[in-house]
Amino acid sequence: MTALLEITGLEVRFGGVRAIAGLDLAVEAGTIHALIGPNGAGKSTALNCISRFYDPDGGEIRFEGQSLLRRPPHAVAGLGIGRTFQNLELCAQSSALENVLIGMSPKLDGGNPFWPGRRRRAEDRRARETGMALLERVGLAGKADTPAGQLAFGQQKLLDLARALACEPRLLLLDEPAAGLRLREVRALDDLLVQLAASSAVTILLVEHVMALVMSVAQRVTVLNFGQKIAEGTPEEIRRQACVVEAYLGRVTDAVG
Amino acid sequence: MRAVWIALALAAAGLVFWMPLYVLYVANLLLMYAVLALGLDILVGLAGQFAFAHMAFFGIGVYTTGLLGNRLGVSFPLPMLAGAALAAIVALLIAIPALRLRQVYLALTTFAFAAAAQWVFHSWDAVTEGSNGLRLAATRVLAWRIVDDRDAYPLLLVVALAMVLLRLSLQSSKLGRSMRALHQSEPLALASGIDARRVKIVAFGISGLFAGIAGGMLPLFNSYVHPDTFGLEGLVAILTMIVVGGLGSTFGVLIGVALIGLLPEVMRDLQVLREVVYGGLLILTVMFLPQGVAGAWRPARA
Amino acid sequence: MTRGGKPTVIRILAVLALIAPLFAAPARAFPDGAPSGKYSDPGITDTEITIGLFGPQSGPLRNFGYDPMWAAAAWYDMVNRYGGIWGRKIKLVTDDDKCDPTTLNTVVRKMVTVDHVFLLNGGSCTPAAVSAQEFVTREKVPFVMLNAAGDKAVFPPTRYVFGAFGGTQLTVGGTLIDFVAKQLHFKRIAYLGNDDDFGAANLAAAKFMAGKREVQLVATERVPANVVDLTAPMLRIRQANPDVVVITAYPQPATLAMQKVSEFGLTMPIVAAVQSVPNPAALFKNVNDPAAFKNFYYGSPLNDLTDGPGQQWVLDMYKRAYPDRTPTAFMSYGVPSAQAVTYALLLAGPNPTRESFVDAMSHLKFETGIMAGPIEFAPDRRDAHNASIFIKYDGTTSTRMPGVYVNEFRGE
Amino acid sequence: MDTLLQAFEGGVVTGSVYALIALSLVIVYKSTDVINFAGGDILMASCYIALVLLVGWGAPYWLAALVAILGGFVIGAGFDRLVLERIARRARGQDIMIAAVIATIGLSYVLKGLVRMLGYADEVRSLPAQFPGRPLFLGNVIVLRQDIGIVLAASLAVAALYLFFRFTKLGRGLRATAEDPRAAALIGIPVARMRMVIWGIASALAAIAGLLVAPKILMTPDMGIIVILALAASVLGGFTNIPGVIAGGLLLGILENLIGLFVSTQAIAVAPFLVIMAVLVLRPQGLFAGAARMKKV
Repeated sequence: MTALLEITGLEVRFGGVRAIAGLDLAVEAGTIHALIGPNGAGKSTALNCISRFYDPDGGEIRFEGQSLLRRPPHAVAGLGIGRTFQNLELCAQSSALENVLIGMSPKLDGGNPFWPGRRRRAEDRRARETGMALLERVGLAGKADTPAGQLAFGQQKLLDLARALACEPRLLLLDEPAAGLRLREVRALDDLLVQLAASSAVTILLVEHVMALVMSVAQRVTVLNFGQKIAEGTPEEIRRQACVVEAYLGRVTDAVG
Repeated sequence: MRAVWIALALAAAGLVFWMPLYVLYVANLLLMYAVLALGLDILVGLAGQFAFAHMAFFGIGVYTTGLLGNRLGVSFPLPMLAGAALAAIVALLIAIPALRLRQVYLALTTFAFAAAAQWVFHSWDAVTEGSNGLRLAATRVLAWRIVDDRDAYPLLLVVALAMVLLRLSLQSSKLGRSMRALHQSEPLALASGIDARRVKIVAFGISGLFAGIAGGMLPLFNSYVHPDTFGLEGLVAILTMIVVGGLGSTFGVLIGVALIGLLPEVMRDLQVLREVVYGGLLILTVMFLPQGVAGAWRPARA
Repeated sequence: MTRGGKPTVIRILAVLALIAPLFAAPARAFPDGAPSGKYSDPGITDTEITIGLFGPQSGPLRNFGYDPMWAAAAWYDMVNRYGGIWGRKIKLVTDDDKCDPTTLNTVVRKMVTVDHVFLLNGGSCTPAAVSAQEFVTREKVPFVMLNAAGDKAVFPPTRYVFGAFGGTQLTVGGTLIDFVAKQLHFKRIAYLGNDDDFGAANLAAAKFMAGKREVQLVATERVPANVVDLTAPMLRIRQANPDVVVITAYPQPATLAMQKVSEFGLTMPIVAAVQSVPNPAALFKNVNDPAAFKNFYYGSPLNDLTDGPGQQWVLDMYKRAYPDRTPTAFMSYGVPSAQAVTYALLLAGPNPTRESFVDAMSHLKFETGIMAGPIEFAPDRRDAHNASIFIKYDGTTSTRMPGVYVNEFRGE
Repeated sequence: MDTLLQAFEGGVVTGSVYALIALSLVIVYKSTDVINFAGGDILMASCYIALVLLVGWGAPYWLAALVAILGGFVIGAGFDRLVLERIARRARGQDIMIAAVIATIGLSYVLKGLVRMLGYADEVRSLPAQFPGRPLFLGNVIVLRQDIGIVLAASLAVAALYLFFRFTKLGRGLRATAEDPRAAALIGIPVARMRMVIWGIASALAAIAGLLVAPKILMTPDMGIIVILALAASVLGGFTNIPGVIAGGLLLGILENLIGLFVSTQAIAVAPFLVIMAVLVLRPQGLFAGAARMKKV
């Protein structure tokens, strides 16, 4: 069985620093795969390479067998890869629903921008229904008309997730979804992700610091340090390989509690 | 309720038709400014890009329309549409290279282009009559000749209304949504599958199209045009309109056009302070009222 | 917008239908040119005649029109103190046209259709004035330009527009060459002008007069108004080795040119147009080199130095009207147009119409006591004035050169 | 040949002034991502400050010049502190490029309007040359003392700026802010204050350029238009590459004179715009930089 996403020999250098040094990574379809490691280990950089925000200096990234590196960043969503952002990126002045509709862009034809014809109106109606359903799923149905900037922080994170889901991705890249959330919110997110993976057959690549979340939802965990893979396995295996990562895991779990 | 407001606005617009020529001239000007401002706002307010070339596209529209009318006697609205098409094409030709790199390059390239275009209007005597200015023949609509401001007003009103509808349609379309997304967060737009560069180029082109249409409106109620009309000063006036009215909002832009457009009529004595007033309004609005007058009473946009 | 659908449209139509009667009532409630009582034209009653007076009162070009407009107002005021014209006082409606075509058009329409003036007297900048030409022709309103040179407005002549009381740009170019040839007797002339319509017009007249007086333009350089560095054009002029340099450029490039004259140590005489030297003392100070002014002349359409005895009565009139203002050099340029309006109204008789006023203007010829030559119109002539005097200036004293110089070029 | 050299001389002189103004634009852009479209008008306002002191109050030249340079500093720093700072705070991390450009255009208009109201703006004015005296001759090429002074003073200003950025603590802090504001904030540099100082220094630089060039190009409230030439110089130099920008200024000055000499005087006016457009289309990273690296976000 081939992996949904396959990264081989990825290299990224910033100035003289090797942010990612020959990374190989395979994400199997239908799994929740977590990418962990200390600050500056290259987790977010790897994610940014997949979504084509960075041009890597070497290596290859394949999604369903196709090379991503030959595609511009905006084509990635169309291929079925959605992503969220670590530092919230939202259209703060637009309503929650509009944010989701923006995420839906690859799925919409749009019609004639200068004339709201019947087809365009029909598509618009359908898109709004789908968008409302997505908001419902993340528990924001009541906030559809609220400007995103006026939502609480946790709600903004959920909106970001709903927006990323709107392009009906087969692979979802989540960049620290739990960062800044309260414990109760983390638990809700936990349930949501598990439910997502189960119900919509979406594969999730998760970059996360909150170990509780990683350990409870991930089926596979990859540990990065200094841009290199230092361990990989199931959460239990990773926990058992404490000799390799003890210091690091201990520190992080302590910090998060 | 909204229907009543729209009806009242249309009625007021109809009433203007019976006013003295002075009122009609001012109304005609405002209609033209409205199209010009709605166009600039598509670029600045919707797509969040800044460019200096708007008056140059306006000029392309004016000269194309004027020359087609003068020399070939082509009937309205063909010259106007030709002018708008040409303006849009030139806009696209500029945007494609200018949007390759950092965002500021659009501002820089168009700053240069605006000045170069004005130089061309001033110096290409054989076509624009240079700084002598170009006399514009009365516009022909089939067999009917538009001679005064009263004749022109209904046509201008129809054109302006059409452009308002076009703009409203654009705003609620997927393209309009993509522009708003781009404006607020380019990474988000890219991650959502929006081709940021393409949307910027298209926004610039549509903005040029609106400027071109506005340019086609000018010869309907003016008999003469001078290249100085297309300088930085005009851009600042239009910019003040959209900033004060409310960037990104059709309603706001129209309010801004009315407020700033009527300012010289109600406060002619204040004209000594004109530059300070325009400049001050720009600074104070971006400081204290980033959403403009429209945003002040409608804080959110759905 | 998109969601409203048909019901909205129906509701709009319903409201429109409700208020439709409003439209029938005021149909042409505001006629554009309301004649008053027994007179067939607006703006005139038994006791009053209304004149719309305008010029740039603000903006970058304010200087061209502020003092001239108020000087014209002072003249009308004086006429009123002497009893007015045919028993009627002159009532002025004043406004600011900013020298901008759009503003001037707004002002003119307001004066004609709201204030109902009898005639228009205003405009200091040609493009703005030209832009109103079609309107006044259509509405048949006499338009006497204040002090716009107005080549484009008076060539070709049209019935209702009169102007060029200070001479046109043709006058500027033509008289310069006339002076250089007749008074200074030079043959090889270098010409530095603007790259705009003004520059084109004065250069055309200069070329014509050069042919007529059998002198040669050995170099012509046309520079943009906002030029920063005149090294290149002045080098080319130096290379042409002329006997004399003629300058018609705007004040800033003219000053830059004089700086280069000083820098390159050029010794040939310089003859400048009035528009290049609005303030000779300022030019001298800005160049800061007496050597450059050894042989320096500038033209003027006035009959004397701006503070000379020939101008004294205008200065007195202005001072009486505005004791606390200091007039600029352009002040008296505003008066001849007001004089022309006054005399033509006198000639048009006790019951003037706009048409009879225009007819009177078309045969007007008089000496202003202000300008170098007479004001003269004819049925086929709308440019009023065509002469210059020349003044020698060395930085401290101004001396009027003998003679009045005339342009003979009347356009193609 | 003499004519060519003379044109070259003129180009170097005006070019060094363009370079100075361009430098002021570039250090602001590097550290705040704002193109200061009011740069020319800050220059203009500073010159009028000097003029008012000289003519209106009879102040000695050194005092007038000092106050003018300080005035430039205050206008720039004050604009950043009062306006840009506030806009940035309101935007909460969102892109302020549009708002900032609009604000600089507003500033440009306010300054022009205020100067026009002064009463000194009705006619062409000039400031006294700092270096008067008979011109010198290099062969047949005439060189004004003021020209030498301009080039020297501009070089001096650039050198002083270099030393300041290189060797003073404040200068290093400013440089760190310019390179990467986020990193600078992390190591405890007061970024907001640094920005203000950069705006001030850049504006003072524009004021110096104004004082140098006013005797040569004369003063009107519209003299700020010279900023177009500085923008062209900056674009030639790649906008962030400081040595490139200085070279771009000189190149532009020379180019203008050569065009004036060999093409036509009228073409001088359009040359800078064609330069900007050509460079942006053909070589957007500037003439003196290596290949540009695409950064997408």
